[in-house]
Amino acid sequence: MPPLSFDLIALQLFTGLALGAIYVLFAIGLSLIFGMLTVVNFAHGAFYMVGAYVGLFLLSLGGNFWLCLLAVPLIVGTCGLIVERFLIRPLYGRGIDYPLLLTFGLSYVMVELIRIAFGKSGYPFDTPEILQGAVNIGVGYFPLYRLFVIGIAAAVLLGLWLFLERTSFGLIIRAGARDPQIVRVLGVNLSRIWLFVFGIGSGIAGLAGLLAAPLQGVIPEMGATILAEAFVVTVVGGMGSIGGAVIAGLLVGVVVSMTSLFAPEMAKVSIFALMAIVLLIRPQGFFGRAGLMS
Amino acid sequence: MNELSQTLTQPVVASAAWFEFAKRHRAFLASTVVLVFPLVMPFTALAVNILIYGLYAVGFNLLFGYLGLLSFGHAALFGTGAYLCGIAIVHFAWPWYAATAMGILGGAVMAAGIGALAIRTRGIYFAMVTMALSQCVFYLFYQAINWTGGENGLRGINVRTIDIFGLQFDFINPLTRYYVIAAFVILALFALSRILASPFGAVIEAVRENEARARASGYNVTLTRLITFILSGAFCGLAGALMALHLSVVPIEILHIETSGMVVMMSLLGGMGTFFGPFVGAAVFLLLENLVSLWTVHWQLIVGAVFVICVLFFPAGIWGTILKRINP
Amino acid sequence: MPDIDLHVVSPAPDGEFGAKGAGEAGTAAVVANDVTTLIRRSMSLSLKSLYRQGPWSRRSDASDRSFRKYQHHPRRIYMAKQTIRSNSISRRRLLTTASAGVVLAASPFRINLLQAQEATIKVGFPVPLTGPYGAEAQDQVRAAEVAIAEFNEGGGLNGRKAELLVRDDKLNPGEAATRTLELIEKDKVNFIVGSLSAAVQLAVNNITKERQIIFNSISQSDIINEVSDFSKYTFHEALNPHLTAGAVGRYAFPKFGKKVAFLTADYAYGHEMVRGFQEAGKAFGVETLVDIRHPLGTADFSPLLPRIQALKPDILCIINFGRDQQIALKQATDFGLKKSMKIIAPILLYTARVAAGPQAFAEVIGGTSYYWGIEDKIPSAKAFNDRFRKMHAGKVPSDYGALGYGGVKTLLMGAKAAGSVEPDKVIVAVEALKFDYYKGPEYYRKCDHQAVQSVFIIESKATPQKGDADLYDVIATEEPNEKNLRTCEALGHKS
Amino acid sequence: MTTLTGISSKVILRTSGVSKTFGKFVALNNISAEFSRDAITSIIGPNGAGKSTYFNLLSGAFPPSSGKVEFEGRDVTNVAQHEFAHMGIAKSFQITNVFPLLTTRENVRVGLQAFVSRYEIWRPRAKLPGLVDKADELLALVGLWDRRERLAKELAHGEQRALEIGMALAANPRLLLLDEPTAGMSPEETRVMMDLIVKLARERTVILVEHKMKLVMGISDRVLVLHHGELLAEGTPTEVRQNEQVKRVYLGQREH
Repeated sequence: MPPLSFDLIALQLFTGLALGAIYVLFAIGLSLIFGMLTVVNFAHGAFYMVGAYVGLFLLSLGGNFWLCLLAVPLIVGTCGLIVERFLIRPLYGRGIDYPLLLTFGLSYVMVELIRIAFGKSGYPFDTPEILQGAVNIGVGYFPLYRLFVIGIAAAVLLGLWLFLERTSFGLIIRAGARDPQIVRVLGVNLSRIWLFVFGIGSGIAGLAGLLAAPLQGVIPEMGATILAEAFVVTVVGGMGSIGGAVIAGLLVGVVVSMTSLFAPEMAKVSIFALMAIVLLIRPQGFFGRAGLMS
Repeated sequence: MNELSQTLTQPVVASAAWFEFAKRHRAFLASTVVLVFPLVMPFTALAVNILIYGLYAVGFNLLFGYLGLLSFGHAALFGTGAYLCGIAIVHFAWPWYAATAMGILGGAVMAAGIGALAIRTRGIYFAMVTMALSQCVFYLFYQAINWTGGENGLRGINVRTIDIFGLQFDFINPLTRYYVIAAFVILALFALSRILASPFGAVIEAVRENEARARASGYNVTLTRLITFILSGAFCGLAGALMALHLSVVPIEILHIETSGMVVMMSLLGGMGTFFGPFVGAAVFLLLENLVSLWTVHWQLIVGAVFVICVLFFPAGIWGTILKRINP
Repeated sequence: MPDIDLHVVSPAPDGEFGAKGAGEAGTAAVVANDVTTLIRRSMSLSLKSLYRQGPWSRRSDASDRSFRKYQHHPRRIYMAKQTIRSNSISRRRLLTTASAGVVLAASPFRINLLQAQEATIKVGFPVPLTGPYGAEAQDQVRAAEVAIAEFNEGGGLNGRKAELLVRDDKLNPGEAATRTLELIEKDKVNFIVGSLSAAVQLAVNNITKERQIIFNSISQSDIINEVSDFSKYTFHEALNPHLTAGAVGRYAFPKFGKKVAFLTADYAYGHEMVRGFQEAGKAFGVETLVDIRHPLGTADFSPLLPRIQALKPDILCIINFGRDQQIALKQATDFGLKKSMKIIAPILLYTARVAAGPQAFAEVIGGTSYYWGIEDKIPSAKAFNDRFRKMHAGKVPSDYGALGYGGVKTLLMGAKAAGSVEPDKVIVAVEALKFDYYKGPEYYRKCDHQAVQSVFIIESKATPQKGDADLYDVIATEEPNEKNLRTCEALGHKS
Repeated sequence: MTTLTGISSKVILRTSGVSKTFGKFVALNNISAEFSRDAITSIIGPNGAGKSTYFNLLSGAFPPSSGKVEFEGRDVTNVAQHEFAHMGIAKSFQITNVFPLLTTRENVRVGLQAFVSRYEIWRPRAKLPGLVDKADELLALVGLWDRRERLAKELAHGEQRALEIGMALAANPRLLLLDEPTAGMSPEETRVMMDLIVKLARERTVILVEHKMKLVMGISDRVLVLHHGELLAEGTPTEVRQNEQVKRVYLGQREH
């Protein structure tokens, strides 16, 4: 074991938060879509991956990273709109398994399309020039880009929060997540809301993919790993709960980070063990409603 | 008028009678198909794979199709069966039949373990918890390198000859291997047929149809689910054990999440809740994968697209749709 | 049908039907088998014609020199048709067998007849065309095609040409095992060469040794040399972790320091590499500060890096493969680790460096079995590269690609030397080969059939100067030496 | 265990101070009541009075937050739902609850089977003696015999409610709990159902939750009135009808 100093643990904690920031961005869309549409979106990882590739493509056309931060969520979000409108909408009312299975198959298709377009092996994705290098955060040096990721995640969360809390559209979404029937009774056109929510969710997933690209590079399979982990995040946080996704995302990041310090080979299994434990104690997750799925 | 309606209904009645006959003798018909199957397949090892994955899907279908519980962690049951069968042969030099029994038992015990933890949750949560637990099982076997070979997989499950009632069969010969494995699959199908026709089979249907009503009628829904999960585990365990015997290796990928996803695809493709649907699904899936991958490396595109189309337009699956046509 | 003792029939490597054991007692069984085969053929003809050696089967005749044409679609279909036509021979033979089955089966003439009709030498080639190492696998296929073409141009084995049957193993040992069974049982291949992971090669090996088919593995593993997995049908053209890690260690430890931290993928390949480094390090008094093992497929190494930074090692040895390696190197660079320590890796891949870009790999030192740049010093490498460039649009072969060439080439040359494809004869011939086909002198050690070969130490260039393929500097060469391998005794062999 | 005194006792079911809260909402507050054997007792009250919650506590769908439920002298407060059928308590649901994709006969047969065989996986179910005959008998009783081959989902609404009662009878219960058995029925169907309930009550105890007060007054031996989760009144139909409080909160409301 290395000497365990306060600094090391603090740095590790910070690393965990940066890791968690990506989980949060990814899981928040997953959770939003589930809470609102009761669709377990297995293609969410594919949207994440597409986000990274769209970024790569835009950069190769001469765009810059900042432009990508805006364009990628819009483009991926549009893909999401198309998927919801033409593939998922016909399945409403057929039971919860069908959208799940459809998106599962869809993720195969999307990954393979990317492979055809961009090839099987990955691409490097350079960290934007001014975000390169590390800064001293008091307890040690920390890569600047990771701080940036935490910042962007916080900004997106803030934006989403304002949107949900302060706009009438957001109000409908929140009400819909709590009780779709009431919203329907109120005469709101739910299918438009659903379409929109799916778009937002996929757009944020695309953004998460873009943000992860400079950290991990870009390959067609990049969505698969994070999908399984993000399921853990949403389940631990409570399916459909946005606050739950945030807290659980950060928690999972920190748990992975801390396990990595003490027993790195257990880092992956720790996520799933965490989930199993949480579910056994509190089957609906931290903020989930009991009996949601009954 | 009367005549007209008669001529109209005649073929339907006839096909229904044929259907009834087929239904009653489904085990026999299945056996016949199984017998000629390897002769029409591109190669025997693929035919064996279809049988084994079909059996795996049958086990899964018992839970998903008949009971209505979607599990995303069935790889744990399939893989445990394979590993325990392999370990019994490699590390304990057990005879093949004892090792196969060990595989069945292993699948059932693993199902009991996962089931005891997961059965309390419902719907999507059940899918998630089974997925998470099967990931834990993956790491368990992955880390037990001395027993399982870890990432390298378990090798040396070499069964050269198989003794059945004093007869010796050359297990290296592809056709012999096929028929020996087919015999097990037929036995398993027979067992499944019995289970579905048994009083417990009626309980499974009742729970799927209406949980609250089943409970009020005096059935312990949780226990029914657990038993079904264990039975499903036994079938999957057998499939796993046969896979170990067939390939003579157990790769760690057998416990991978993709192995869980694959069986979901196969069942849905074939038709969940139908007796032979899982086999049809396994056959279509594997044939498609094999055929397409001969012509393009992008086979996943085709397989994924076929699956999406199936979900959208043929929710009853291939076999389910055929059944509906015959017997509306 | 009474008394059909099925176990007599076993597919023999030569000829379509079991010549082996087809004595008096087995006659009925042989006939039965023939008839079954006949039924199978006739019933599955349509399906099979689709399967029959699809586009992945590439016969490299001198007359078919423009290989690139195969990649065009119409050509593919043409190829498929051609192979079907060649199969009509075997169909006609089957009809003969059916009509005069008993007579033929009973007579020793049958065996001669079948042998006289022996077609090509078939080399099965299971590699992961789909999946993360598809690029490497495709390069392996290209290189293997070079070996086949050279063999056929050289007149083959007394006029018998070779053909390559490529199968996609999807990097999954289960799929690889199935494909190997297909190659052996249906295609009746003579040799199998291939695999791109330890697990896949061990799975393939387990099947081939059961069926007494020669298998030449072209990816790394220590275990395949060990007595538990080895059989005399097993050859290992690739380097093994012990040799690779040892060579890199012997180069790096005296130069950069004795305090070493390991960041290792948690599986056999990683563990074997660490062991290799540590064995080599004993001579230099190397101290292992930490061996951090990360799960395979880790997407974020950042939680591991602060700890390494805090330990202040001289050398950080990053032992993983493919995408794990790319991400680990990238993130180590981002965390600024290169400023305070030297990063080494047992293997630096050509394709991985292309995929990751120069920045992450810059100044990292590692080993390789082949880098095209050695052609300046090694004539055989120059010849191989030139041939490869000519056949594949000016591309240069990658490290794993070159292994595909070496693996196929050695077996074919062994067959040529033996004058036969009979496994036992080929084994003896290959054991006796001392060759220099593409990377300098090589031979197979007798006890474990490990290729004794040189290891090249390379350093990744921060800024490539001579075009896209200019990735590495070859900074040292460790010459072939059995002493650098684990001893035969250590592997469990009897000397 | 059911004690002898329990069986012979006049009281078949007793709740002592049961309450049920959902989060902060108090659905039922401290209700103590006794139900007599071989009588029809009706639980009535306006919407949101807590009738269904009380019914669910009686039938064991969920346990009370506090208090005790006793059946024939035995504490059944925390007994699992599926045990109720085996103790001799059967129920029908407020919302129609049958096995939609099984035939009418199979619906009842499954109900009967619970008392013969639940976990046998090998013997064919067709070999269980007498179940089909018994099922047909029950179907005849509830007037569905000629519909026995139909899928349950194909039955008319009233028929499905009758089927549910048939399934409840399969448990051969000493206590039959019915939750708004005539909900959504036409007047004609309602009349048939009421006749059936009276017929059934000759051999067993019936507890009935009903929204329509008029309907039950004629057939009930005793009536309980719930309001805002409290027990407002209790007594014979006549007593209840004359109760001032009941008039105010219940009848008054109905006359809106």
